Amino acid sequence: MAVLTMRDALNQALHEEMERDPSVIVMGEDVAGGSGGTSGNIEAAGGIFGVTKGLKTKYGADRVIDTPISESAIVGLANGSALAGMRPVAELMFADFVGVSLDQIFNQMAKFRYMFGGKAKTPVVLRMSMGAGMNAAAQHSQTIYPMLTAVPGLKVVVPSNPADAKGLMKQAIRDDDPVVFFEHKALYSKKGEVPDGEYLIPFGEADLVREGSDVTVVALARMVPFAMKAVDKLAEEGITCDLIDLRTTSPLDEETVLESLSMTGRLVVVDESNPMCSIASEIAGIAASKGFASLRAPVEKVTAPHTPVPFARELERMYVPSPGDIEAAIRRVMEGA
Amino acid sequence: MAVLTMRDALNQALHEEMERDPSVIVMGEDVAGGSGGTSGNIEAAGGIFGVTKGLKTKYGADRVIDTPISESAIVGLANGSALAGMRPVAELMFADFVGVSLDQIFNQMAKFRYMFGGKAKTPVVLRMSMGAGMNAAAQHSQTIYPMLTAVPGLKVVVPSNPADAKGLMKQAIRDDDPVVFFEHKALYSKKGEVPDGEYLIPFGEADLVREGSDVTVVALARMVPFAMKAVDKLAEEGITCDLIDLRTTSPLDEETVLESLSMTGRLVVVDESNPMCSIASEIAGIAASKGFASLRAPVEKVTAPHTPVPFARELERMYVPSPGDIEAAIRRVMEGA
Amino acid sequence: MQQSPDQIRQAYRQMRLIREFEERLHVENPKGEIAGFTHLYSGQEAIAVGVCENLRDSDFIISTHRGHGHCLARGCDPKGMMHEIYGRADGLGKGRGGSMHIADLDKGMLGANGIVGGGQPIAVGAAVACKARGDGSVSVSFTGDGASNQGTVFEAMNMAVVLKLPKVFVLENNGYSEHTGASYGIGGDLKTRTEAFGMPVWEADGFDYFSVYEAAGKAIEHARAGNGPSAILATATRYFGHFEGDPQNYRAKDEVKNFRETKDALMTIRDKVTGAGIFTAEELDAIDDEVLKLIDASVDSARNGPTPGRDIMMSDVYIDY
Amino acid sequence: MQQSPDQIRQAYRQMRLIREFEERLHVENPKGEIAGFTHLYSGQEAIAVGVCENLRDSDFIISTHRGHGHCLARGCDPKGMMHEIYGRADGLGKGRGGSMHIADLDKGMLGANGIVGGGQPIAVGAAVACKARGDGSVSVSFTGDGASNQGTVFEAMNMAVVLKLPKVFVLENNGYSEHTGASYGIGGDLKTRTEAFGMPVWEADGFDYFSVYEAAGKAIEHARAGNGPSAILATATRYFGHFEGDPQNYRAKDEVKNFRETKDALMTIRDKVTGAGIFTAEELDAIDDEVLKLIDASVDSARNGPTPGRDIMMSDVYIDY
Ligand SMILES: Cc1ncc(C[n+]2csc(CCOP(=O)(O)OP(=O)(O)O)c2C)c(N)n1
Ligand SMILES: Cc1ncc(C[n+]2csc(CCOP(=O)(O)OP(=O)(O)O)c2C)c(N)n1
Ligand SMILES: [Mg+2]
Ligand SMILES: [Mg+2]
Repeated sequence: MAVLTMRDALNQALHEEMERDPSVIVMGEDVAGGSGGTSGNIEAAGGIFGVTKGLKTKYGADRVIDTPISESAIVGLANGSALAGMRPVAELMFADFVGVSLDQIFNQMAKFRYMFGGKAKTPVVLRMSMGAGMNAAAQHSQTIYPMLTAVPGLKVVVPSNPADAKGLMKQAIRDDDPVVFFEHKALYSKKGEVPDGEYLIPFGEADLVREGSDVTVVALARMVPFAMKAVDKLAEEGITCDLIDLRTTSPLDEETVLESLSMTGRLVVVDESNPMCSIASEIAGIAASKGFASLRAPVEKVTAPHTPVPFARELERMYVPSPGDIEAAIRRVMEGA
Repeated sequence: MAVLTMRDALNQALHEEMERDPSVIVMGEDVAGGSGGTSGNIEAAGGIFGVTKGLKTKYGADRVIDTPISESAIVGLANGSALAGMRPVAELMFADFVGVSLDQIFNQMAKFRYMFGGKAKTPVVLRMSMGAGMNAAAQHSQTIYPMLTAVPGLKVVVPSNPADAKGLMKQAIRDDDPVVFFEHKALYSKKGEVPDGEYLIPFGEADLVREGSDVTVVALARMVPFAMKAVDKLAEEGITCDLIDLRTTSPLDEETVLESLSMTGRLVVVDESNPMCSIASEIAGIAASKGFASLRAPVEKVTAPHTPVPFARELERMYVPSPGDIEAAIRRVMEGA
Repeated sequence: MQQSPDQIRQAYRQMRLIREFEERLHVENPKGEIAGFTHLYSGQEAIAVGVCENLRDSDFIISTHRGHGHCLARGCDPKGMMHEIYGRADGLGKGRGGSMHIADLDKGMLGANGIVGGGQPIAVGAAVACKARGDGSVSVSFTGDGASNQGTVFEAMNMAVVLKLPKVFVLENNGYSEHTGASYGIGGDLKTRTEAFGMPVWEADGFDYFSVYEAAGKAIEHARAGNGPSAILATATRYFGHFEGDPQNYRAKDEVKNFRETKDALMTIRDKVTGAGIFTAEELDAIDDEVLKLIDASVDSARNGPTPGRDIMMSDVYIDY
Repeated sequence: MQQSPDQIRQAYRQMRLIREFEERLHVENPKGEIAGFTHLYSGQEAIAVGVCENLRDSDFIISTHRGHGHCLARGCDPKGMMHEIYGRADGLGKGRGGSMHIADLDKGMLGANGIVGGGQPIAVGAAVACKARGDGSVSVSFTGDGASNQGTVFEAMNMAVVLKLPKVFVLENNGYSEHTGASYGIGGDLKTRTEAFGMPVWEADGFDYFSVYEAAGKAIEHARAGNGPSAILATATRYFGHFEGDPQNYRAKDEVKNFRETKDALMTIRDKVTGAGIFTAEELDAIDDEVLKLIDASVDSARNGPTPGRDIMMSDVYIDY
């Protein structure tokens, strides 16, 4: 096992899969960079966040495709090449750019197989960076996974650490269904141990990252390390939590959540999204329906507020649910019953 | 009071508001129709569903603007003209076309005021038809209000009957915030009494359309008449329900739901959307958090399945939650506690 | 007419098949058995067939909301299509897609598409696969005059040029975008706008199979030879309303009648072929008979086809979930 | 040079203001006090100022992610902007928008925009309002070479032509779209592509204020006179990276240096103005001093500005909710 950043773990997964399978291709704005430039550098960028570094140098311009700023056409490239037998990995630089490409995502790739009588196969991976943490403001910081989790036909991946990012990316590329892969910007530089070579994580299996008996804490992406902080702190006081990292929101591992809830009776859901119709809403709703018999206290939803993502450092910090917010919610839920 | 279809009630609201306020303008594909045609008819359509009938004939081409098929530019027309002082009512023929215009909705109109220091005012009404019921299949039948309810800065309206449609449309046009107005295709031809002239319904006030003591049933749009059928049928057996028509999902009238729940202790939420991250999830989640103390039985969520909307009559009928499904859910929730 | 009699017979048969398929749907539709929106292609047959007769099995096409003609021209099974339009469990889409979403991946037919402008970026993607294969295969999209104003179509054109893909854009100007005349919504003109992306555009008479065949042949050859994308622009008309039930208040009274009488695509090909002595009118009539029987049989079969059930509603959302 | 000395002084001052604003941000940025993405406009000053000096109070402009230059040229308060860039509670956006979202509705400045291609449809909407007013006001959008490939931009151009709106598209070709050369992503060329929608395009030297002023003047006059939309195409360069921190691996070593030495917009206007004897170098230097003091004061003030709190985070999502 090597210690890698999430960026490098993703990069490793891409390198390994491109090496393994010649039908894997990569496309997006500046996934290589330098095309049409004056330096002669054929890979001037390697992705704006460095996730696609080295791919063009190694696999060439036919498999690593720089594109104009045309997100609908980028996702279209992925959709059509997938229908025609390739395994495209397309990049939307920022998740917020679903705004200019949603049709290709939710009306096209998600629905082909269903509408076309079960014949179509659309093995697209659509990567996008998401989340607050870089003060990139309202149009470059959103966590729009709830919107896409709602769409039947899409699988949705939300890794929280480098090892998962690698294992889930390799699974995503081999998966025959369309996968939307969210990469949290604030996690790219976080390091962790990453298994070498062949390492795949199946979708729909949440990870129990902390075990405890008092409260079930459900989190995803950047909220997992934040929740860890809160959970570990409370453990010192003797309040112990199951901490569940969802890893994928579609499929959603309800079983693991419900099983934990049946032991703890208390639930805190942590989601960086805006509150309404969020993953927090979804999990809380599941608790109210399928988990009702277990529930001993009001569910606590810890989310961003119902506001756009603000720019200033102080504001963004307030906006994003913090370890302190999570800790407070766990305490509240302990008092609740 | 006249008896009108929802289509005509909406049309009346548009006529009245255009008459009242010269800054109200209408735009979209075939909102008039006939431009560039060979019949010489300057209003060959009046909207594909007839909602904008008579407007161009009465108010002229400057205020009733036929557009090319360019949904991003249509919403852009609304956004820019609103920023510049008009009150545009723009039409997306089908809600599914947010796919090709989402950016202007969720990154632009929703966020101007916040990003721009509170100076901008964007009084757009964005009308769109939604829902199953016409066998229009997967790309013309979706109920995407959860996706937009999640977006801070948007108000979201989901009327269930002609009177509400009129009162909410007039409010929407006068409202200074951007409003997304969902018109259920299967309701356009439904009739109801509609107050004449000045009639406004404030946002964020749900309507208690049936009163009862056993179960709280929350529904919206076409699910309201379906739920009425189920509730009325069960009333004959002595099972009585509060039936709450949300009318707007943003703002969401939590108070009315929670107050009812505090009396009944049982909750059924009916939502035509796909299940995940839906309004059903949201309301169920609210019950699990703020309504927990009242809750005596597992919440029942009645939604469409996690599938695209299928085409065939039999399939679409199965897809849409039915009065029978709602009735069954109410019975289950009665057994649950 | 450098085509062999067999080629011409096939083209004529395909055009007749489309014509009769659509004319029959126009008759059946008011009876109430067919659900949803039905957009008929009658009047434009020469375009779909003129293009598709140039294609090989390894090529791809993608269609629009008005897809029956393109599907049939590409060789989709008329019976499977009819069953789909009637919402049957054994239709091409198992009754889940309907008229607007007919596809057959086995035929390289990537689907009709209910979103105007939805297909073009996908077809560009298929062209990426064609190029990667290196076997000279091409990807073709059909685009209406109205659709030509959708941002995604411009992006698709530009992308195809930038990546120099084997992609052919077929622009079908039938004069209307729903209830609006084509000229109203188009700033500039289609040919100049398309050429401005740096690709050649060949014009064709959309009523004349031979004209379309020739223009499409040039475009497809251009692509197969590795010269990148191009377009053909074909003008025709649609005989019926935008969708079945459209009262067509935007059209002059005799517009369609005049087209039918003076320009009709089937009439045109018949006149040319009989005039050149390739086939007799009787030989062509025999093809018509065969086609009519096939359509009769398809409708009968579709009317009595199996109703889809819950298993069909719930399946094929994912391959594995 | 038919402009009055006052006009020229104002133009020079605005260009200097942009230049120094940006050069100073480039110095301040590595110090870590400025959060988020900062896209600098240095090198393109003549374009923003050449356009905006033609405008009236009732006109509208909309900008891009690279918005400082357009904001300043339109008369936004440099101090309010600097406070915003530093995330202060009394910045133009109350610290909620930052560099990428500076706007001032009171100045008809409809915002910088973080979405490439996001602004153009909005500006077309503002043109609808201009037309409705009937006071000859116009709406102007700025569009980069990279942005010109976004579907929304094509739609906006077409819509403006179809509705014959008083809309001016300013195309700024600075040679790069992030890390990619402009030529790579553009099928055809910007001028032909824009003209193909049926609007005139005037070209300008984007380093030369007078050239841009003249081209923009024609376009704006065209719009004011009710002749519909048009465009100007101005070519310049950006002196800094795409965003602050960009190592610019895609650029030849001396590219920027050469531009600075041979084409610089401030140098060009100074040479012309002093050469024509309108102002002396000393007079212009005095303007420079004034500007530098203003920037100093703005940065000092911004660095010590009030921190936004929870009330600011929670407000202005709606007017009434
Ligand atoms: C994105 C989108 N916008 C609008 C529509 C509604 N619509 C369906 S067909 C059509 C007109 C298309 O005109 P054209 O491209 O000329 O094709 P034709 O119908 O003439 O074959 C419209 C507006 C749609 N289906 N998708
Ligand atoms: C829809 C969208 N796609 C991509 C981006 C990322 N992005 C920001 S600026 C930029 C390049 C823009 O190039 P150009 O239009 O030439 O403007 P310039 O940066 O040269 O001023 C890109 C790709 C974005 N912000 N929005
Ligand atoms: Mg047409
Ligand atoms: Mg540029």
